[in-house]
Amino acid sequence: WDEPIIFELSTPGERGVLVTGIEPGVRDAVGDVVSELPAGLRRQAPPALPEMGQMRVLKHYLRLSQENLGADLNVDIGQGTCTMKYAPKVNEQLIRTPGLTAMHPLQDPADAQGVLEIVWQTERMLAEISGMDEVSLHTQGGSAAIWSNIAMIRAFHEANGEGEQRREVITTIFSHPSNAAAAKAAGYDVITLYPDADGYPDLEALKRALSPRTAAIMVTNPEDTGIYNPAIKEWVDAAHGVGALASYDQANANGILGITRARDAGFDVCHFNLHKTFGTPHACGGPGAGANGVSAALAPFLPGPRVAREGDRFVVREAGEQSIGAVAPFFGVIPNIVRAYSWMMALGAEGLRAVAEIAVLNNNYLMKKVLEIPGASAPYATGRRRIEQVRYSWQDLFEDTGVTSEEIGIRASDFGMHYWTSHHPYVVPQPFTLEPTESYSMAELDEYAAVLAEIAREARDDAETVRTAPHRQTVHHTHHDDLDDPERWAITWRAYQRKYFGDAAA
Amino acid sequence: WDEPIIFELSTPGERGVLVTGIEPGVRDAVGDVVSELPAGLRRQAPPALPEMGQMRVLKHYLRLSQENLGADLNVDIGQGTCTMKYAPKVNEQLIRTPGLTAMHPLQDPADAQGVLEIVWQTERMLAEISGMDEVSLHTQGGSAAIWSNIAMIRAFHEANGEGEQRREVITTIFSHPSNAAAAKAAGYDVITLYPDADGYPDLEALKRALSPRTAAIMVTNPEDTGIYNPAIKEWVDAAHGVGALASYDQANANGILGITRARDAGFDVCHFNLHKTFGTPHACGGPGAGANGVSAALAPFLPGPRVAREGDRFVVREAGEQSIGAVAPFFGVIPNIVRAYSWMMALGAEGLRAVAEIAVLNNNYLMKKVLEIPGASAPYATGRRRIEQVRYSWQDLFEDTGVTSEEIGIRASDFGMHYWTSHHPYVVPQPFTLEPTESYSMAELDEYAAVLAEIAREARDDAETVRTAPHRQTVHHTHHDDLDDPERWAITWRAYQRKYFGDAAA
Amino acid sequence: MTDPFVHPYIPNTAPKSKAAMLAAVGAASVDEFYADVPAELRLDRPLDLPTPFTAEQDLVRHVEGLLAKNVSTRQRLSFLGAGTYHHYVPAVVDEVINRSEFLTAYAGEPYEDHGRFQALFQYQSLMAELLAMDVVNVPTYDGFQATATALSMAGRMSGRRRVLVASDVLPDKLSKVRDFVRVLLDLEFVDTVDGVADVTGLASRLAEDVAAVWVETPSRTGALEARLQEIADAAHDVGAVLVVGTDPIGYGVLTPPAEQGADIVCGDIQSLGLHQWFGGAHGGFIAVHDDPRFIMEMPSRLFGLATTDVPGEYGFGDVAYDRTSFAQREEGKEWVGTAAALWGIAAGVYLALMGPQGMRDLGEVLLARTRYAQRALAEIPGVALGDRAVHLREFTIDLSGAGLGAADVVDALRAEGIEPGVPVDQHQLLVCVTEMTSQRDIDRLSAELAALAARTGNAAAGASDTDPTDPGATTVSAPILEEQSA
Amino acid sequence: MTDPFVHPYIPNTAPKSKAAMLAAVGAASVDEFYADVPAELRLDRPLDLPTPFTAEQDLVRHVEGLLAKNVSTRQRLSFLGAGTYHHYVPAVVDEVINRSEFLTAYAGEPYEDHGRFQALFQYQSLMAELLAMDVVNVPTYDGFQATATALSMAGRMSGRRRVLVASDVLPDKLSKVRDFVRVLLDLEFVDTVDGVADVTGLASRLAEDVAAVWVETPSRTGALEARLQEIADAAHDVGAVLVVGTDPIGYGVLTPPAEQGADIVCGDIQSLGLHQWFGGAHGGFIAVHDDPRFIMEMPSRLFGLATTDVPGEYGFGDVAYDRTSFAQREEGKEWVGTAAALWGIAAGVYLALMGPQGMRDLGEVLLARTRYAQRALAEIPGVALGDRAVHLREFTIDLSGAGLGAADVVDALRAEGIEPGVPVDQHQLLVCVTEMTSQRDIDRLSAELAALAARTGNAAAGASDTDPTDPGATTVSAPILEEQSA
Repeated sequence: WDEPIIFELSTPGERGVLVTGIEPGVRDAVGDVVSELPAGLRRQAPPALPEMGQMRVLKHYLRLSQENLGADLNVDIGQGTCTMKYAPKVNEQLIRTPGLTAMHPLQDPADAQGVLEIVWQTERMLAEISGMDEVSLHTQGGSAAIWSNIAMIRAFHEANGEGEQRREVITTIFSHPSNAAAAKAAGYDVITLYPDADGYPDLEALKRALSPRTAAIMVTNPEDTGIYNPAIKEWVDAAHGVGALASYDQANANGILGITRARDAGFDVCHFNLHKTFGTPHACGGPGAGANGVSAALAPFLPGPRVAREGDRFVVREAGEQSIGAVAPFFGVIPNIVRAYSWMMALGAEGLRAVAEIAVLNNNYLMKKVLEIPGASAPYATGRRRIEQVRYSWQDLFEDTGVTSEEIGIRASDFGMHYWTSHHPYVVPQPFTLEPTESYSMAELDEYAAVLAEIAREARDDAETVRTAPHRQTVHHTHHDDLDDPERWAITWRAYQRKYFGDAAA
Repeated sequence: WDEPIIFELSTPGERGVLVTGIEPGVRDAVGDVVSELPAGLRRQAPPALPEMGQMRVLKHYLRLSQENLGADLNVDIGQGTCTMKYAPKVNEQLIRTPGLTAMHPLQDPADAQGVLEIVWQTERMLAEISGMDEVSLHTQGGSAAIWSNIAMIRAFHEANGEGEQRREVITTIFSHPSNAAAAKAAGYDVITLYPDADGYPDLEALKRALSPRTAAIMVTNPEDTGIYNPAIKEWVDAAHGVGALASYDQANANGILGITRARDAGFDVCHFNLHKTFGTPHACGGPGAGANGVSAALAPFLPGPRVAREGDRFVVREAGEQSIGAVAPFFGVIPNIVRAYSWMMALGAEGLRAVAEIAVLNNNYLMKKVLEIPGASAPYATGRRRIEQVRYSWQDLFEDTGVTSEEIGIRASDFGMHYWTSHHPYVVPQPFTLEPTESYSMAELDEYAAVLAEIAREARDDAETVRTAPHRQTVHHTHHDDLDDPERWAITWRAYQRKYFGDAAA
Repeated sequence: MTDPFVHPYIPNTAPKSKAAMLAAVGAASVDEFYADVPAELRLDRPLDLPTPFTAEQDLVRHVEGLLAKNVSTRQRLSFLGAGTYHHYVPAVVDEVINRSEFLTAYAGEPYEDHGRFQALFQYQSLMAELLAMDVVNVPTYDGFQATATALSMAGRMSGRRRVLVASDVLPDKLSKVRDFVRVLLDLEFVDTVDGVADVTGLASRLAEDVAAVWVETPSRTGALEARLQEIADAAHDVGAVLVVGTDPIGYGVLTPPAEQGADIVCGDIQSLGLHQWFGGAHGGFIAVHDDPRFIMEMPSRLFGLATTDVPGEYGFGDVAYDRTSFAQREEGKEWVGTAAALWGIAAGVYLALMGPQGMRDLGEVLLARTRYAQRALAEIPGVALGDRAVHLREFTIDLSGAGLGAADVVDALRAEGIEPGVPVDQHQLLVCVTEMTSQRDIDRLSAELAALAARTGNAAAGASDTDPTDPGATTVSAPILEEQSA
Repeated sequence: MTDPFVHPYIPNTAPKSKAAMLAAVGAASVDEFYADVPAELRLDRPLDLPTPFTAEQDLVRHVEGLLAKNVSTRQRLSFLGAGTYHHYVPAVVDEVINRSEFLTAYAGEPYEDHGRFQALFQYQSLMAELLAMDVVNVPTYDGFQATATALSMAGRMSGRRRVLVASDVLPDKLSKVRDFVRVLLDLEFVDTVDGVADVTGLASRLAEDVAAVWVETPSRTGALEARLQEIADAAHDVGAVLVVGTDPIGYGVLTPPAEQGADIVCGDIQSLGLHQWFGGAHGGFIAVHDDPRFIMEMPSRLFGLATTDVPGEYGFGDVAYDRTSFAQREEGKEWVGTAAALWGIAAGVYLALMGPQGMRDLGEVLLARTRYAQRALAEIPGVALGDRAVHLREFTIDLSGAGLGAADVVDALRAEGIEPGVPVDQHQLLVCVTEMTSQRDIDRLSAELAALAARTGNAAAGASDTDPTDPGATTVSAPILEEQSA
C-alpha cells in the first residue's frame, strides 16, 4: 500500500461516527450551552481533524496494520531482552468481555469480585514464582516497575533515617538501562560496573564500589548477554553487608521460571514484566505491565491500594502510612493482569518449567546455528551455555566487509525478519541480540538462522544489496538526519505543514 | 509471504489445542470406549492431519489472510452484481456476544426473545421495503432464495392442480444465472429471453414466450446491465394474464430502496440478498442470507418454522400444511439476520433512500469516468442513465490491442484493485461490471477509474506487461489447464501427493 | 444526526461531494437517474420503518438491549443437539475468520485472493484426510443441502429414481431433501432395527432401479452404523451408490465411511469450529473419490492446486469450472452461489489446530461421555435407552416406564434451568452430550430427572387408575414429529 | 493433557523435536544449560501453583466463570468518574487495535514496522490539532506520569524548585506526582476559590524561584478554568512555565490551553476511545510547542516524518533519539520503556472517526448533560452544588443540607443498582455524566436521591435532637481523602 497521511484523506463534510443527540428535554432545560460558555472557554476555530467516512478510516488503519510486522506474523526472536513470545488468542477473547471492559474501578467491590480475585491470585502466583512475600501489580511497564523498586528503596532508607546517607545505586552495564535511569530520576548517583574478562559480573568490582553510601544494587540476571551471574548470592550478601538493599530486574526471567527464585538469592525487591515473561502482547510498545515483588520488610512500602482476601471475599484496602502511595491510577493494567493470569493458569507449574527449559534449549540451539555463520560471534564466556538469549556480534563480518549490524538488521526485513540494534553503549561491537523464547519451533529457528547466513553471504558477495536495503518494504531508506535537526524535524503533521510549506495550521 | 501448504508445516508431536480430559469418574464407569468399539467402527490409521503448535497455525492463517483482498482493504467495486458495500464493524461486535453465539435453536422460546424479536422485526422491515405481505429469512444465500421462490411457485401450482400443466419458466439473459439454474433443478424447462436492440428487456418477446404452460417469469430488475425495465409492470401483468406467477430477483435492489417496490409492480414472490443489499459481509463466498417475500396468496407456501408475535411475546410456529417445509436448518443464517437488522436500524427510511440515491449517483459518476477511457464502452441504452451498476465492455480496446478483459482484470490486482469477469455467456463481449455502491467516496472512484485508464494505456503502449500480469502478487500466472484435466487436477493435498508423487495418502 | 442527512456509511452524503458529483455528470438531481422507473411505480412516501439509531452508541444500546433478553446455553445447562451442536470453538478459529481480509472478501481471482484459495483448498484437504477421500467441495449451505445434492448426483448419474433410506433422519432434513429431490427421485423408507439399518430388509428392497442407498451415521438418534460395508456391498451389487450422511466430528476414532465402501459422504461442518448461533451457522460438505463421473456432477466450486510460471510455486484455481451454473446457467449442475466459504475456512483452522491427536482425544471423550450419560440415565427407575446401538454424542431415552411424557420432562427441567433434550415422540427424548458437557453436568441431569421420575412415580402410585402416564401402560410408538416443537 | 508434557504454546515440547535439538547442541539434558546457576539456588521442588487448565475449553470455563462474578456498568447505572470515564468506544477503534499486526508488534524498525510509526505519528498529529500544539509524545503510562514528567521538565529547564498547584487535583494523582518530583520540586498549594484557581492568591505567591504553575482543567471536580490566560501571563512574567493538566475530551468546543498561554499541556487519553477496563487502560500525553528547549527535556519517544530515497515518500523515525535513556542510560531524560503505544493508536483512530464535528457534538452533549444533571440534582431540597464554576462531565454536590453523608448515599443507592458517584469528603459527592448517561439515567438518579433525601429528612425531623446527620448541623469541611474509598 502507498497509504497517505490521514490528513490527506479528509473530505469536507464526511463523518466517521455520529454522536448521540441531546434529548429535547435536556436541550429545553439548559439552552445552548456552547454559546453560553464564558469568554475564553469557547473554542473559535474547530480542530483541523480529518473528515472521513467510517470505511475509509477503517481501510486506512487496516492497510497500516498490514505494513506492520507483529509477533503473530514473523519469527520474532530479534528483539532480544524483550521476550517476544506467543500471546495466546484465547486470552484476548477472555478479556474482551464487558464483564471486564465495562468495569469502573470505583464500583462496589462486591460487584468486582471476579477481577479482584484475579488480581489477588496473580499476585500470589508471582509471589510463589519469585519467592517474595508480597507482590503489587500496579505498575504499567517494566521501567515503571524499576521506578517503583527504587522508590520503595528510597522510602525504606528514609524510614530508617538513612535517606541522606545512602546516595548511590550500583548497577551493571548489561543490566537494562532503565535501572540506571530510574535511579537517577529518583535522585541517586549511579555507578555502573563492567564485567570481567569472561563477561561475568565482577564481584570484586562490586565490593570495591559498595560503601555505606550505597542505597542499593540494581541488577538484571541473567544479564542481557544471556549470562547468569553464578555469584548472585554473593552479590546480594555483599550489598546487605553494607546495609544496602538488593533489587532484581527480572525482565530476563523467562529462562529461569521454576528453576531459581529471586528471594532464594536474598533479594529484597524484584520485578517482572508481564508483557515479557507472562505472555501478554507487546502492543507496539505498551501497555505492558510490571509486577513488584518484595520481602516482608519492604512490604509496607508497596504502592496502594492493595487487594486482600477476607475469607472468601476480596476487598480493597488503602495503602498504609509507609506506602510510596499511588504510582498509577487504580489497580494497574487490568487487561494484562488478566492475560497473565490466564497464561499461567494454562500452563501451571509443569508448564512454566517447560517454558523455561524450552526457551533455554531454543536459545542454545539457535546459538549453535548462528555461530556457524562466518563473521558472527558471541563475545564472552566462550564455550559456555547461555540462559535465554545471547548478545552476538557481527564485528568480524564488519571488519571483513564494512557492513554494519544495523544494515544487516534492515536487510533482514526484506526476508520478513528483523532484529533490534539499540544496545547502547556498544560494549559489544556490532551487536545483535536474539532471544528465541519457547514459542518457536525448531524449523522456525532454522529459518531465522538461514536468513542471517544468507545476509552474511550477501555482505561478502554483494555488500551493496545489504547497504541499500530495504528493497521489499513499503518505504525505502529513510533520511534520519532530518530527525535530529530542530529546523527540519516534524513531530506532527501541523509542524510538517508549517516547516515545509509555510502553512499556518489550518 | 511464501507460505507453504499447511501439511508441509507439520512436526510430529506438536499440538495446536488440547481437549478436555475424561474425568476419572467417567473413565471408571465406562472403561476404554475406543478399544471396545465394534469391529469396523474403530479407525485404524489416524487421519493425516498436520501436527502444529498453536502459534504456527495462527501465523499460517494470518499470513494467508494478508494474501487476500477484502472489501475492507480495497476499492471493491469490481464485483458488479455483488454489491460489495461496507459491512459495519459495529455489527460484528454486536453479533459476537455469547447471547447470540451460544444460543441453541431449540431452546425454550422464552429464553430466545431477543433473537426472535430481531428475526420478526427484520421480516417486517423487509416486508415494508418490498411491499410484500410476508417474509421468510430461512434461506442461506441468494441462489438458495431463488430456489425457495421456485419451490413455492411449484407448490402453488400443484396446490391448484396445475403442477403438470405449467412446465416452463421464463427468464432473461441479464437475470442472474441461478434463476435459470434453480428453475431447471426444480424440474422446469427454461426459456431465456434476450434484450431488444437498446438493451431493454423485450416485452414482445415475453408475450410470445408466455403460454398456459408457463409456471412463472423469474427476472432481475434492474438487470445486471444496470438497466431498469420500464415495462416491468407490463411484464408482470402479462405473466398473470396466462396464469403464471412473477418472481422478482432483487439481488440488484441496492439502487431502488425506498424508490420502488416489488409488490407495487405486482410481483408474487421476490427475494433479497442480505449479503448484498443489507450490508452483511461476503465472507469469501458465504455465509450469505436470503429473504423471501411473498404476497398473501403465496404466504401459506413459505418455509417453516415461522416466528410470530403474540402480544409482546415472540413464538415459534411450525410450518403449515402447504409449506414447502424446511429449506435449511432452523431459522436461517442468524448472524447475518442480526447484522442486516442492525444495518437497517442504523439507517432508517431516510438512510435507506440515501443508500439508493448515492449508490446510483456513484454509479453514474463512475460511468462518466470510465467512458472517458479510450477503448471502454457501455453497450446498450446509449446515453441513458443506469441504476446501480454498469456492464461495460473492453471490446474496442481488445480489437485495437488484443488485450482481453480478463487480462486487464488480473493486471488490476497489481494496483490493489480487481474485477470479476465471469459473466457467461459473453453477450457483452470483453465484459466487466462495476458497481460502486454507496460506500465509496468520490476520491476512491476517481482512483479506481485512474487505475483502469492506466492499464488501458499500458495495453496500447506495453501490452506485454498487461498480458504477463500479475507482477506484484504472491503468486504468478497460474496454469489453469491443470484444473480441467482429470489426470492432473488435484482437489486435495492427498490427491496431489498421489498424482504428482505417487504417495499413498500418509 | 445531522442536517442535511450525512451518514458515516455513505461518504458522498457529504453535501459538497454530492453536489460536485451531480455537477460532473450534468444531473440536476438524483431523480434523473431513475428516469426508467415509471412514475406509478415510484413510492411517493418514506418507507414506514422504525426510527433509526444513527449514532453508533445508540444502535449498540438498542441491539445489545434486545440480545440481552436471550438466555444462552452458558446460563442454561443444555443437552440439546438435533442438528446443532455445542462444541468448543478454539479462539484461533474465531481470530482467523474474523480477520477483515477473509470476512469481507468475496469472489476474487486466485491472484489478489490467493489466501482465500489456499485456505479453502486446505479446508478441502483437511476434510479429505479426516474422511479418507480425495475430493471435497467448497462448502455448500448446510448438511441438508449437501445430502439433497449428493442424492441428486446419484440420480443424475444413474438415471434411476429409487432411493432407499436406511436410517432415521432428522425430520427437517428429510423435509428439505424430499422437496429438493422429488423431481428426480423417490424416497423409500426401510425401517431401522434397534436404531440402525435393517441390513436384511434393505437387501430385500435393493434392485437394479435403485439409484442410491442413503445411510445416516450417526443417525438422527446418534446411533452409529456398524455394518456399513455390508450395505455398501449390497448396494454396489445392483449398481447403486452408497450415500452416507454423517457428522465428521467422530472420525478421529471412527472408521471413515469411505473405508467401508461409501461412494458419496456428506453432511454438516457446524461441529468443526462453529458456534451454535441459534442454528444459524451451518455448512455442507460433499466428498467423493477422485472419479470424474462423480466430480462432474458436483455443483459446488472445487479449488485445485496448479502450477504457475514460477517452478515449485503453488497456484490455485477452479477445477472443472464448466460444470457450474456460473458458466452454464441452467445447463450446469444445479447451481452455485454464495454459500458457506468462511465456515469452511473455520473448519480448516479447527482441524489444523486439533490435529490427529486432538481429533482422537475428542472422539474418545465424546464416546465416553455418551456412554456415561446413557448409563446414568438408564439407571433411573422407569427410564430406558431407546435402543442398543453404539452412540456418539446423542441417544434417546424412553420415559414411558417412569410415566413421563417427553414434553413434560422438558417443561419440568426447564424450570430448573436445564434443557434436557429434544422430544422425538410422546415418551422419547433425544439427549446430547459433548466435550462441553462435564460429568457433573450429566450427574445433575440424571439427579433432576430421577427426582422428577420419583415424584411422578409417587403421584402415579397414588392415582394409578386414572393417570394417563401410568408407567404400567404399554408404550405406543408415536409418529415422528415432522418439525421440531419449540 | 498429554504425557510427556506437550503444550500448544511450546512447540518444542514435542518429544522428537526436543530430543533432536538436545542432540544438535550436544547436551544430555536441559540441566546442562543451567550450569551457572548454583545448586543451592536451584528450586528443588515444583512451584506451588494451582492446577492448570491445559485444555483451552477448561481455561475458558474457569476464567469466564471468574469474570462472570463481576457486575459491570452495563448492569449498574454508573455516575463514576474520578479519573476513569465511561465514553463510547466506536467499534472501528477496537477492530484496529485488536489487529494482530498492531497488538503483537513491539519496537521494530521504521521499515518492517512502517505502519506502527505512521499510526503513532498520526496519533501525535491528531492530538496536536485538538490541542493546537506542534509536539505530542508517543504516550507515556498515564496522565499521572505525564504530569509528573511535565513538571519535572519545568524543573530541569529552570533549575527552580517551587511549583504552585493552582487547582484541585485527584488525590492519587497528587500522590504519584509528589513522590516522583520530590527530588527536584516542592509543591505548594494555592487553595481554589469556588472550584477554580484563586488568580489573585496565585499572583501573590509567584516569584522568580517558581519553576511552574500547575493548573488542572477540568479539575478534580470537573471545574473548567476560565482565566487561564491571566494565569499564564502572571507565570510568564516571572519566567515560570504554565503546566496544564487536562482531559482532551472537551476540545471540540473548549479553547485549547495552548491558545491561552500554556507551555506544557498534559493528561490522560483514556477518554479518547479506551474502555474503562477497571481503571486499567490509561495513557499519558505531553504536548509542547516546537521549541527544542522543551523537546529535549521530554523522555518519551517522538516519531517524526522524514524523507526517503524516493522523492515524495514519507519515512518515519525517532526525533532526537539521543535524549532518551535507551541511548544515554542515566544521562538521558528520566527513562523510556514500554508504555502505552497501542492506546495511542486507539486514540488516533478515535479522533479520526470523530472528526471536528464529532468532537464538537460530543463536547456539546457533555456540557449540556452536565448542566442538566447539575440542575436536576440541585433542585432536590437540601442538595446544593459544590461550587459555581462551569463544569464538564463532573461536578460535586453537597448533601449536608439534606442531612446525608456521601458514603451513606453511595451505600443506599448501590442497593438500587446505582453508583451515584465518588465521595470527596463527608458530605460531598463527585458525580460524573457522559454521552453514555441519558436524560432518563440522570432523571433516575435524581429521583432516587430525592426519595432518599425525603426519607432522611422525615427521619431527621422525627429525631432531630439525636441524629448526627441533622440537616441543621453546620457543614464541617473534612480533609480530602487521600485514597478512593471502596
